[in-house]
Amino acid sequence: MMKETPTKGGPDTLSVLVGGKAGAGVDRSGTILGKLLNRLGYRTFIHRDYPSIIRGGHTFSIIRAAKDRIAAHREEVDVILALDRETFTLHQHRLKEEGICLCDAREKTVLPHPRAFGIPLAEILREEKAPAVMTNTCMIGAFAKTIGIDFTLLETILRQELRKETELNVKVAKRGYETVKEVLTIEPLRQEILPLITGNQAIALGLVKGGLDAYVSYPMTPTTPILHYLAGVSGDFGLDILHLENEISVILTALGYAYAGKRAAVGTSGGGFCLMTEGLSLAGMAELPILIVMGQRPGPSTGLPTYSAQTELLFALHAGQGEFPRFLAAPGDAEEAYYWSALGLRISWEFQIPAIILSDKDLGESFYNFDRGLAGDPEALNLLPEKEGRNSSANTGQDLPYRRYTLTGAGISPLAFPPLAGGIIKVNSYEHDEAGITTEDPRQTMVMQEKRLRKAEYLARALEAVKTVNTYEGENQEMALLCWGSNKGPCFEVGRRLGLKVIQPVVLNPFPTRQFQQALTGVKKLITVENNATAQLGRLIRNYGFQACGQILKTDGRPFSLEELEEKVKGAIA
Amino acid sequence: MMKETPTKGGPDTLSVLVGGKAGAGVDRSGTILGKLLNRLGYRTFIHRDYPSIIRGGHTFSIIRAAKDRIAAHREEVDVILALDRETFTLHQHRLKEEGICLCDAREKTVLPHPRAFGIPLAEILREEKAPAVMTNTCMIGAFAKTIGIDFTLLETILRQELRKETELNVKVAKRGYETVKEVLTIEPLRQEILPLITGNQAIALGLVKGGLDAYVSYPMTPTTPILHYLAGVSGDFGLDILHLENEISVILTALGYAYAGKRAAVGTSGGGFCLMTEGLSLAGMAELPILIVMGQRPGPSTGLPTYSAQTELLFALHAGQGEFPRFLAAPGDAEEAYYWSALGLRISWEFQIPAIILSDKDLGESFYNFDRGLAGDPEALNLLPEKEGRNSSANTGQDLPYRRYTLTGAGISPLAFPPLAGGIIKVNSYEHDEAGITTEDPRQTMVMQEKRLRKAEYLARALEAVKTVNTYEGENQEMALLCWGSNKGPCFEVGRRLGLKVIQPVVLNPFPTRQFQQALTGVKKLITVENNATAQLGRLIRNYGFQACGQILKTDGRPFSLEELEEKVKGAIA
Amino acid sequence: MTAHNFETSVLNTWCPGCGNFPLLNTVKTVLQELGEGESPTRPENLVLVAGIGCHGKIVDYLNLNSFYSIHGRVLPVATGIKLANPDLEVIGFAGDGDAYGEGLEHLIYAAKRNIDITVIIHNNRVYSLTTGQFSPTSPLGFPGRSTPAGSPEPPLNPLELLLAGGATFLARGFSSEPEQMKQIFREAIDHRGFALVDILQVCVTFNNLHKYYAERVYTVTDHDPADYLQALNKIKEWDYGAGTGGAGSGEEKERIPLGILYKREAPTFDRRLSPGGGRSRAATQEHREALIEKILANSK
Amino acid sequence: MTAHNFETSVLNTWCPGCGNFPLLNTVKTVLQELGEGESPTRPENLVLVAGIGCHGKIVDYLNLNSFYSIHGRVLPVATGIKLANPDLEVIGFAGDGDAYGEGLEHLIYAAKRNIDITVIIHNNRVYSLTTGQFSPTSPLGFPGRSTPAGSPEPPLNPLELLLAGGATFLARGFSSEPEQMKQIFREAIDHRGFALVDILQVCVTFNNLHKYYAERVYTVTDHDPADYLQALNKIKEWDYGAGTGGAGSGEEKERIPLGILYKREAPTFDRRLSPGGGRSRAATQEHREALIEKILANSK
Ligand SMILES: Cc1ncc(C[n+]2csc(CCOP(=O)(O)OP(=O)(O)O)c2C)c(N)n1
Ligand SMILES: Cc1ncc(C[n+]2csc(CCOP(=O)(O)OP(=O)(O)O)c2C)c(N)n1
Ligand code: SF4
Ligand code: SF4
Ligand SMILES: [Mg+2]
Ligand SMILES: [Mg+2]
Repeated sequence: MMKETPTKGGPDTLSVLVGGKAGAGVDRSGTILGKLLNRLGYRTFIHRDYPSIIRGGHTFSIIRAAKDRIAAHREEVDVILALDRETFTLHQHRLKEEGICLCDAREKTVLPHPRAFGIPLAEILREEKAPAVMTNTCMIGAFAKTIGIDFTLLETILRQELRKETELNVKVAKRGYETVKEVLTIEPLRQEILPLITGNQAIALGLVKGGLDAYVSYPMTPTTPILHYLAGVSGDFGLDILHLENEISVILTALGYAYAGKRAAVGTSGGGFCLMTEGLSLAGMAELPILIVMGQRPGPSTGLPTYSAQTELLFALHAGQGEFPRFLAAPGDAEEAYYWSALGLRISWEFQIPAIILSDKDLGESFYNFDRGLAGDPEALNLLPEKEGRNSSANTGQDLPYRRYTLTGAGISPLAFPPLAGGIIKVNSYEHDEAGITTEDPRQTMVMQEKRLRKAEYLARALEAVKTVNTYEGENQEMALLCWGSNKGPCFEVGRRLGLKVIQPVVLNPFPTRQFQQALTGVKKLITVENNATAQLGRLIRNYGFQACGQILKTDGRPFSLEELEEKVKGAIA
Repeated sequence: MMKETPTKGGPDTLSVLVGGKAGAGVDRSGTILGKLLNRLGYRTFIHRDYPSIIRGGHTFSIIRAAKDRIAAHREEVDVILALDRETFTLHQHRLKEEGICLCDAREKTVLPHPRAFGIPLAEILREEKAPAVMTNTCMIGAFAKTIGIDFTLLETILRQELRKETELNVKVAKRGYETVKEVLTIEPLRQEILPLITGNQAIALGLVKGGLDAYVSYPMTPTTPILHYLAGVSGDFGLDILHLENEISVILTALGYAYAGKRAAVGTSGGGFCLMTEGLSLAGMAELPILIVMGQRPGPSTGLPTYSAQTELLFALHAGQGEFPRFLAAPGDAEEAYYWSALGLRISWEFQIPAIILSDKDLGESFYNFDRGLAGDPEALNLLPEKEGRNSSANTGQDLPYRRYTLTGAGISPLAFPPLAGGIIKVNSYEHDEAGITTEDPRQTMVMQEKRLRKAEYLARALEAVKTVNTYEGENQEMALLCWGSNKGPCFEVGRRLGLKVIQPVVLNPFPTRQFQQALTGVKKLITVENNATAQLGRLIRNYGFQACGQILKTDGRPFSLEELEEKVKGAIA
Repeated sequence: MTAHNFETSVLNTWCPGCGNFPLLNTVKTVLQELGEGESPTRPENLVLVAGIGCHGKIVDYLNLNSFYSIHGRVLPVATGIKLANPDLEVIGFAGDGDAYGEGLEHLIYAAKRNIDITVIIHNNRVYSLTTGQFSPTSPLGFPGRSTPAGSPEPPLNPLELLLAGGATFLARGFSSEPEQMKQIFREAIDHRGFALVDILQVCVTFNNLHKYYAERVYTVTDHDPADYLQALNKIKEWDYGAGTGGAGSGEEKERIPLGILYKREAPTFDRRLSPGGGRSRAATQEHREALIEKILANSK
Repeated sequence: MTAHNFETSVLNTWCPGCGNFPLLNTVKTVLQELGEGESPTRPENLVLVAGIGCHGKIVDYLNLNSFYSIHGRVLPVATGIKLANPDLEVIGFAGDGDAYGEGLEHLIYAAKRNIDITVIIHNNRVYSLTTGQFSPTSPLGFPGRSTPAGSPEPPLNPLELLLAGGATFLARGFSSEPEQMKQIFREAIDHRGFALVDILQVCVTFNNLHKYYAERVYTVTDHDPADYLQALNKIKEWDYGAGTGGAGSGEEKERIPLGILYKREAPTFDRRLSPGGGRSRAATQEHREALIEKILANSK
């Protein structure tokens, strides 16, 4: 609002909620509103809440703009754009006292709110012969005016975002714009305007950056958008996009790609991941690279398909029979999603191990600003010093005969692909010798198991060179919040507000023990904040000799709002 | 041997190794030899080692007989029955100095061993027009004579074990019997003769005891014998035995049985378990009872199909998306296999949760004595006091309408089955309300998740009433071995020999914290003994605040022999 | 006894105009009438099994026993229920992604085994709940969200596949023809053995083929569903857009036969399982425990 | 260049007399000859994929590129390899339990998509490596170890199923007729598209049908594999023991046709994937990275 509420972390400029029935374009409205505020130079974040319903259920987005980097939503909002009455009923408690509500003129009389502005939406649409779905465009027009945005900016964004019936949309927006007057002024900020993308898009771009050749998938919320996105740009990037018959086929086909030397990634959620676990174990044994994007949502089973959770950490760490190294990172925002997807793919190929990017619905489907500078260069890290057997080119430089599982110091064998003139490449799901031939010999078995597990040690060492544990250094260094994944946003912001330290391990396997230890220096009280019922990260760190003494858990599928988390943290540290 | 080697734990009477090519009847010979010694009143154990080959690979069994209860094999043997030369070559190092070796007369000249006895096997077979596979029967005959067993006892056992061509077998055995003379005398022992059964058979019988209606499976070593066994006795027991198209179908079909009120169990190994994890999660959400026998073998992936491992503890504990309670027991011998399979099935039904019996190839396929008295009564335990909502009968006694997920104190809802006159039974993989109708409501989600997780607490409490952690109280109470599953046998015997305490938790989830704590009383040094590379139990106990300070791990697929384990333990405690 | 109320109070969230509405209504009528005939099937003896997709919601809307299964797994669940209690009338509702994609194998095995259940496929030829990807029966070139440039594979003809798999009852309906659906559903449920009904269910949001179908469908007449070759011909008459390069390309108007296309009698799995394989169920727990002791005694 | 040695020094552990021996030898000959023709396929361009079962061991015995996959998953692996590099000649070896049971769905989808690979099924009609259970193609009533009283379900006719699934090349061979296998394998490999060869492979240990087959098999002559109906007839001529109540019941002597039963040309998946869907591969990593920056710049 105009009179900004100064907060410790920087002024919160505006929180806008747009809501309506599924299918009414709420999501698209959220994006347009977000871009609008983003273009004014604000740091923007969009939280999206929608049910597993194609039409009719209630859905809403909260667009938040602030001066500083944010990645969380507030409970409280300044503006409600109510595409239907239910939106107002469900969310009116969020509206600040001085907040405003835009609604259809016919609802105006019904909504008892003093600052409700009725827009003659139906009338305008009728006059413009516009379909009902343009209600939201019209309302966005009105909103732009209310907060004093120049129509040309809105028009630019509309033209960018609405590729169908663009002219009519612009017209309808203009009509909405003209129905109201400026209520408050949002001053543009003089700072760099950053891209605004979803976590899923960041993952997709990261994979391409990491050298992706093929994305293989079967649709499953919340990773389906990666499939859609990459399918859309596959022509430009020269990617194979395969939507196959089921998740078993997905991972096995991807492993076929890997065998033939092409970098493949797959994406799924819990149920599909279950079906991939046998292939995951095969990747472990055959030493085939593969990257799995595993998007969490509340379970067990089908659960709440379109909501969020952090319940698969331990499952992902232990999935698949037998013991084999895997890389697992849980990025906390778009830059991390990009960086670790790219680096994860590289790691998978350098170490010939499966890599898992553990995402969740909130990370995947929220919009985040993307700061190139913060994202870092996923190619900067030298994963393995040459002499220790770094060798992932087809030209193995070795004397023939080629042996796929040649024993080396780091356990990493030369990786070649067919056709290899004069060489034979055998991979095997059975225990095998260096040439890839089946064995049941006890000594051979031990040697090969050690070989594979050795790679984890080298990987852990290599990862020492990059930041695997993020911290926010609050004034109070004795009290710390522990978080992972999409909880980074709320925790960092609450930590900043309350002056607490915040610790967020991004890499969860191999566990960055040293960096975690270092982050804990001076911390007396560690509170884990997680979207699950059993504090999975809290349990995991016990394996490495650390312990959280408090836990703030949430299991309703919704992310922490800042207010909610702040209150709980205050309670926990009291 | 005649001059028994007295050991602390009781005299080891005899260790016999029989070996030959896969398909030559080695396995059957082992059983006959075991029964022979068992009938003399000895406690008997048979370890079986065979490759994943139908014909031709080397396979052997070690039959061990002792005065006291045993469940482990020795490296050293007294007798080798070499069905082929390779057997002698591979195992001669095991033969005690005063040991003997029976072989084909033609090999006699080749085998340089002073106490090798050549039996004219080929000659006898030719004369009796017996097929080559009867070589082993002939050799068993000779063996019986060498150790002074009355032929009538052998004949009884042969008639019991060999249902095909019985007469010819007996004749051939007799001919073998007559070719040699008594070399040493095994005196019968005057103690009760106990049944000698495999762990798999014990599991199968336990399931029937627990009220099994249907066993649904897809063959996979090492649990295939359960399928075979139950298929064979299904007519007598009135069981449905289903061998379906794959493991996904197996678990889902079993859940269909559960919904309709029939107790179903499934059996598999790592790869098949992977495919069942999605169904496991469904069982968690829909609160459908199911018992899974999960037989471990070395992985990752296809690995060593016919050998043994303990690598799936953490996978089994965390498998399936979302968080839900599960029961998991890892029995250590036949009695425990029987008891916990029966009780596991009961628990699964009383608490409407999945139960996992974590077995392994050594537990499943070794022969153990079965002591009725030790096995205990799986029905004795009162799992839930009536007032807390114990209710698993169709007649719910509630006022209609029936609601499948009625909230109760213990989280356990009345369980009814169709047809329920006047009532409707809805189960659901989505999050749901009490009636089983899909919901995405945040509060409802939390309430139902808590309801399900509450059952674990009540289960943990109920299990306080039974022994979930076994201990062997050695003289040295400060030094303890920690083990699970089939390592019970070797650890208890080595513990006894070295006077160390041994702790074996049988129930691993819900973790029996109190009993484990109690078992640890006075223990200063805890060494975990496991057949895996990462000390999975050692890691698990850290979650509950305990810690092992040493580990003895074995990853070659073979069980610890007593000598091997003893040496390692000595090293570890030195 | 008061009449059973088939309705639940659950808010229906299918899109207005969705073909699932007439399908639901028809099912409701048929099941209601089932309870009224000469040898009535009481509502409590009905069990519905659903997969995950828009179609699956049908079980939330029917006040009947139901098992809302996971994606692709209607068939094994239905199989388990039927085998556990053959007196139950088990009806499965699955999507095309669900039954012809994710879990196709189970469908073929249900046909092979002739499990005595009825399965209704809400074949909208698209993945709806996941917002519009091509499905196993989408025409070649379908521009779904995972295949914006057109799906690169021809569709399956599920009826042809199941005929080859051994199904004993195969029919096709159209969601805009409730009367015919009703007849088909009735006969499918009456059929002793595995009955599959492929319903061309219009998805107005992601694949609105209402007009396309309306112009092409016809009901088979003079058709002997017991005649394998006639059945095969009818089944192959329309190929789900395998060769057309997309439904609605309109080059030539294919005809889409509706009705009961194939039907034969064969022993059902539950009856085949009985004779040799146990299932006596007479075996009391006491009897079993005595037997356990006997087995142990003989294992010495 | 010296000739490639196709042998490995691995000890062969198949049972003496197993039908896998002639199969292996024939494959070896065919692959050897492939390297000698006019446009030879070099050994390094061959990739073998195997499932888990006795059959799978074949890849240990051949000194060629191979991917020893997991049970039931020959097809997706082979698909991935072929799509990743269409220049490779990919040949799958699967068991009947493997391909018609555990992983049947993948097989049908490989046919549907017309993936340009060859799959050879070691159809011994039993699960051998797991010591003798009935399989998807065991005759009704087969007394396997999981069905001692006889299997309660009729077999699938895999060729009929795959014909319905859209396969473009279907053939049947017999492990005791190596010359014919050789011809079939050659043509199957030559075929542009999905080729499935069902080999009646004798398992001497668990299902010795050598005599049974020898008395019944014949090679199709005067047969036009391009004619769908002729193909269907030949394929249905023998039903794998669906109605006989068990192979070898001997009541009447069925005839078992061998040879190439069906064959047609159709676009392969890799070619269909190309036009719209990317695969330009021309896209260099530099180009891609520039594009990423452009996309980001446009996301403001
Ligand atoms: C194992 C698994 N994979 C993916 C999904 C996600 N999913 C839910 S519904 C659906 C497709 C639905 O398509 P269809 O079966 O045709 O049903 P419709 O929505 O069209 O009725 C998918 C892929 C899932 N729930 N489980
Ligand atoms: C997921 C999974 N389930 C079960 C098994 C165990 N298994 C190994 S081979 C086999 C059956 C082999 O039969 P088939 O495919 O016909 O091959 P054959 O041995 O007859 O050549 C099975 C069930 C496995 N390896 N993986
Ligand atoms: S998306 Fe399609 S199938 Fe789903 S409810 Fe809407 S119209 Fe019906
Ligand atoms: S068991 Fe059968 S298939 Fe396997 S090697 Fe022996 S004969 Fe061949
Ligand atoms: Mg559909
Ligand atoms: Mg087979």
